[in-house]
Amino acid sequence: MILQDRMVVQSQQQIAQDIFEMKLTGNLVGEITSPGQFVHIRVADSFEPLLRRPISIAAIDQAAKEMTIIYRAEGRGTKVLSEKRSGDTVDVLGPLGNGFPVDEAMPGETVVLVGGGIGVPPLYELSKQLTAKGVTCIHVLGFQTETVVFYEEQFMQLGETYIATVDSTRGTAGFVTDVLQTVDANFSMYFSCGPMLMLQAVQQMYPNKKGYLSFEERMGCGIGACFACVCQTTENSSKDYVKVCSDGPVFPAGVVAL
Amino acid sequence: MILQDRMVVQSQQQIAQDIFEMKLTGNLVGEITSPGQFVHIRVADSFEPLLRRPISIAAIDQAAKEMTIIYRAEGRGTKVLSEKRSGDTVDVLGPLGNGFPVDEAMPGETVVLVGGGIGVPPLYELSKQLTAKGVTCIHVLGFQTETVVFYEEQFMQLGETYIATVDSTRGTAGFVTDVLQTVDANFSMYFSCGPMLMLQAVQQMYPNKKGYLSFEERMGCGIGACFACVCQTTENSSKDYVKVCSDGPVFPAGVVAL
Amino acid sequence: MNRLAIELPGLQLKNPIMPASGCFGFGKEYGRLYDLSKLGAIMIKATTLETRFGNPTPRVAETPAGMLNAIGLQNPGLTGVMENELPWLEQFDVPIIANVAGTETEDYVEVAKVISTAPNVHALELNISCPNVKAGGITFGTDPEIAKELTSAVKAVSKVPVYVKLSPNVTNVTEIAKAVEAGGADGITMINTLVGMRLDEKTGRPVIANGTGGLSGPAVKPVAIRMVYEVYKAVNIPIIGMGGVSEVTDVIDFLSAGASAVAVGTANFVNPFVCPTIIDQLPAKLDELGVNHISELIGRSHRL
Amino acid sequence: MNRLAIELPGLQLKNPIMPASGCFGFGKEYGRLYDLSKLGAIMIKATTLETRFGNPTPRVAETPAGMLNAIGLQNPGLTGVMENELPWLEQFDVPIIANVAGTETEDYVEVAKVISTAPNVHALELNISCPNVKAGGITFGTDPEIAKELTSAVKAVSKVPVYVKLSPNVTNVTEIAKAVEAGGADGITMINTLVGMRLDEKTGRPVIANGTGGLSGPAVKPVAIRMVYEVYKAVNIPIIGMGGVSEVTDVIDFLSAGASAVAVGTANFVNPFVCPTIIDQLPAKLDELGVNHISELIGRSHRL
Ligand SMILES: Cc1cc2nc3c(=O)[nH]c(=O)nc-3n(C[C@H](O)[C@H](O)[C@H](O)COP(=O)(O)OP(=O)(O)OC[C@H]3O[C@@H](n4cnc5c(N)ncnc54)[C@H](O)[C@@H]3O)c2cc1C
Ligand SMILES: Cc1cc2nc3c(=O)[nH]c(=O)nc-3n(C[C@H](O)[C@H](O)[C@H](O)COP(=O)(O)OP(=O)(O)OC[C@H]3O[C@@H](n4cnc5c(N)ncnc54)[C@H](O)[C@@H]3O)c2cc1C
Ligand SMILES: Cc1cc2nc3c(=O)[nH]c(=O)nc-3n(C[C@H](O)[C@H](O)[C@H](O)COP(=O)(O)O)c2cc1C
Ligand SMILES: Cc1cc2nc3c(=O)[nH]c(=O)nc-3n(C[C@H](O)[C@H](O)[C@H](O)COP(=O)(O)O)c2cc1C
Ligand code: FES
Ligand code: FES
Repeated sequence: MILQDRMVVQSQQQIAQDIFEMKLTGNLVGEITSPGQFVHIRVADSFEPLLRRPISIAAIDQAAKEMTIIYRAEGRGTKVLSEKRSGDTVDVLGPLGNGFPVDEAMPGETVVLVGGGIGVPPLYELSKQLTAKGVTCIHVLGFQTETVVFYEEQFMQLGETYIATVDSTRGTAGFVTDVLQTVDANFSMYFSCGPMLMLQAVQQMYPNKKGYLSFEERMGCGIGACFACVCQTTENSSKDYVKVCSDGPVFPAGVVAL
Repeated sequence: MILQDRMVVQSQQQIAQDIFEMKLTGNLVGEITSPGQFVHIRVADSFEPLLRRPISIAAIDQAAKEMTIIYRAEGRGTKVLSEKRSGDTVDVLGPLGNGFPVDEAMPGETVVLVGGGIGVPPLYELSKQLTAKGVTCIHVLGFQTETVVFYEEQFMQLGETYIATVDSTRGTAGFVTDVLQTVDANFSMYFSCGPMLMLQAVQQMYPNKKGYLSFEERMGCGIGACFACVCQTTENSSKDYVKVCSDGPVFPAGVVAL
Repeated sequence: MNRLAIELPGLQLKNPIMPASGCFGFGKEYGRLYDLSKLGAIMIKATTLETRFGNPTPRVAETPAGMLNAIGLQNPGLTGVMENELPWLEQFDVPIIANVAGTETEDYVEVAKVISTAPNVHALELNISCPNVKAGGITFGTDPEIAKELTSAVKAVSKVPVYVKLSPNVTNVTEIAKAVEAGGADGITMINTLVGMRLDEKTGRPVIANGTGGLSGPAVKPVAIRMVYEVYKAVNIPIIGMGGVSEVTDVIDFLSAGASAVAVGTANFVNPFVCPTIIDQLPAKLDELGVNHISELIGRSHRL
Repeated sequence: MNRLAIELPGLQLKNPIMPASGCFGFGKEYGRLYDLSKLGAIMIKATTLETRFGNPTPRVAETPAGMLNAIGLQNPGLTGVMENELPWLEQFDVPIIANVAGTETEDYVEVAKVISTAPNVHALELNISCPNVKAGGITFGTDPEIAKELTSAVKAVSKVPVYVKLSPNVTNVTEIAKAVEAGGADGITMINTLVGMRLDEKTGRPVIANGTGGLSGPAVKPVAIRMVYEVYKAVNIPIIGMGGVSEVTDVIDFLSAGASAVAVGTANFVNPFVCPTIIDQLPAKLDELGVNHISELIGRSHRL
């Protein structure tokens, strides 16, 4: 069920340049069903900024009713969010959308998780759940530059982790696809979240693999009512269009027209 | 000189129903020249609420570079202000306007200070400065009801203090004028700040006394440029109109058309 | 007695609060969050004769205290709405106001004729003011003569009362209001969005793929209130007011200016429970204002 | 080379930033806060033939991300401005744009004739769009024919280039823009305020004594950008853009949409140092955008 929850900030920490990690507690956590779902955050009670901000759920601790989000404070709204301190409350709507299908990967299989920039966060909870059930995860994470790399260690604890930076300041020089060239193609499926161009490249690289892509689109309502976040589908799709917020944000590769 | 100062909140305390006392430090304090001046406060960096809020300076501590403001948190802006905690900063423009002329009262004289509601705060610093120079101050303070009475003790420490409440829950039943009927008319001048109707009544009551009234008007700029806060003057005035923000907020009785 | 009940042509409203067209889809999504029977009415998303996909994305952009949208009237078309959307809404005890849009007069007439026969459609809202479609839409809303003719044409075929939705992008809104009244409109809904634009700061490119979009939200409320105030003085048919309503006090403002009911648009995105919340807060607000029945507030700004 | 210099009819601007008319008085107050020579230009408060006291108070009201004002063109009249205000401004190295208002064409002509002879007045801004006066003002700005005639009449007597200030309260702003261009305008300034209203929540009474007021501030920026964008395509004379400018990125947006310079109104009240702050931030912003001279940004949204 979707809740509008006044969640309590447990911690707020800057973990890379402009990148913040925030832990929040509330009943909403109990409703989360899959990694890759997101929340829609009202950063202030003011009318400016007005709209909620969609942010992925990066980690869940059901026992503590706690979830982690990781976001880049760049625009007006996320900057306000980054000023919250522990003890403050935040108006959170969620969980929203359909996440990655953890059930699709079987114990013993190897899968690849490909993340770019602020597309990396949802892959963390995904990897936690996959590795917990015995799936081997290879993480390929792309960033602009060294200073914005985050969660490298956390991912390493879950499995093989490769970093790529566009300006070659860390890990492989270039894009996630440059790393993927070197990854043994003997995996059963891939999961990816990041900028559109990256999703396109990844999907193109593995035309015959099962894959799940998480999309971003500007949102109004976040629940499927306003038709802001609509994407055109490919001919193979049964629907004429999909809404990223309620049909997605995760879609099987090949559904959304790229 | 008028400064735009990022002042630091030293303390914030609720002292009556919806009434807050806030202490702020900054260089602006060094520029304050008289009690009754005010500051223009931007309560948030957001565009909503947009305009600054004019609030009187209620007390000054030059040594600590600290000033006190006392305000009612009722509308959107003052509510946001009331959520500031010590350590936060606030964008303050000031000191603005011309305050009460402390020099006009001579040591040994008795004067009456008449305040109503949120017009009471500036009278506190005024009384402190007057009593410090040996002027005897009688304070007549009117409030709606008992729960919104504030600073009674502080005023009592400076001189005789009478409270009136409209609903007769505290002190004299009725208005400040009901108290004034009972005050020995043998004083040299009066100083007043409060709602327009109160200022009118007080001025009418003492047509032959020297008096100084502090006015309120909706403001834009707060510094005299936008013509938002203009008041019509009486025939006896040398000017056609006055601006509350820069010519006032304090005017000798008889200048502003009531 | 229900202190919040309002009666308007075709509409027995248990309260004067309804979601605005395009901000509530066809109810399904919000229906998962609360009981839609709580609402005074529902203005469903614009229905056109044919299925429309709408404009390319991005379709929305945030602005100071507002937002721009250029959805472009995406909807499943008349048949889709008649077959899938309206029947689903029948389970709720709530009158539906069907927002009708088109490119030609004939489109409006065709949609109106059919959709007004749906059992739960109690009124139509003619969208002559959508700024986000290349043809039709707003052009019908800026010329009084054309607005009047369209209103008459639709009135001639509609089985239910017809409200006309006015555009704020005009020099003289009362002129259009009077024209649609003369054309036989049973009521007016206003305002639709103001045409606006946001540019990407880095590239200078419009953020909205369509270029311009419709401005809504708290930012436009002062314009909406002014226009409702003016139109109330100019016509004798009721007004459903909207534009920036986010809180219970906004409802009071619109009623005071002359609206008989109020629609909530953008605020649904900010607070999905805004409509039921406002409805719950209204009785206490009436007490505070010393008003027995909410209808006493309608047009009170004109009686001071 | 000065990367910020812009040349416009009558105006050698060292940078494209100037305070908007009515938001800066005649400069004295802000002149106490910083050196006015820093500004690209100053648009002084509207000057009318006779002294005007203006409207009763309250004259301003806050709205979401905006404000309403109904000052009512209070000013010391032509003689007062010529004798007391303009001479004082001569001490600064800054061109003055004199905002001219009136009730009849003759008023405009009379004021223009005299004020354009002041040594530091380098251009006039015809205020045909003030929504806050009962007669004149906005009526000149909503009818293209009248706007054109007024422009011609003023052009005939003015010693300096004439800019015409457009109202956003029109169905078709390009029509008016083309009309004043045809009337001989040397440039356009836009936008003036949108007509709006705020009601007191308790009483229902308009907060502004005048009833309606002009809406300005960040809330109106999307409308202003859209109109500048449209007018840039329609005319061949330069535009000075305004409406909600508060930050350096807003300036970039207006230039991108087609403005050659930018005026800052309401933001002066929020941050009295906003103009010099923006001016100081512009060079770094140009670097960030990879632009050598600010003029390269003018109209870039149209060249994508
Ligand atoms: C399903 C989903 C999950 C996301 N998860 C994350 C995450 O975990 N961490 C993270 O840092 N970011 C995430 N994003 C992107 C994030 O929503 C934007 O970075 C953020 O909304 C920008 O807000 P702002 O206040 O910084 O920028 P502003 O420029 O002030 O934003 C203005 C408006 O544009 C919207 N907007 C701007 N950029 C984007 C974008 N890339 N996608 C969608 N809307 C945008 C904002 O929501 C807002 O409505 C996600 C987006 C989606 C759709
Ligand atoms: C010179 C001066 C000194 C003042 N000193 C004090 C003080 O020491 N303590 C105190 O509590 N109040 C004081 N006030 C009144 C105070 O400015 C208002 O109560 C406050 O601005 C209301 O803001 P809000 O956010 O609560 O209300 P909102 O309703 O959100 O305000 C909306 C707009 O109206 C303006 N406004 C509303 N009420 C008033 C008012 N009475 N006077 C002027 N503008 C108003 C606001 O500034 C704002 O621009 C003073 C006013 C003036 C002019
Ligand atoms: C995303 C969105 C979609 C809209 N779609 C429609 C529509 O289909 N038909 C219509 O008449 N109005 C439409 N509108 C306008 C609203 O119904 C309403 O008139 C306007 O948004 C002002 O109200 P608000 O400020 O409460 O949003 C839409 C508005 C938004 C924000
Ligand atoms: C208090 C105030 C007074 C104004 N007075 C005038 C005026 O005298 N003449 C004029 O042409 N415009 C006047 N304006 C309009 C501004 O010059 C400007 O066009 C408008 O406010 C939009 O810009 P902004 O959003 O930056 O304020 C006034 C605006 C305000 C807020
Ligand atoms: S954001 Fe409203 S439908 Fe997806
Ligand atoms: S508030 Fe602007 S002149 Fe007084």
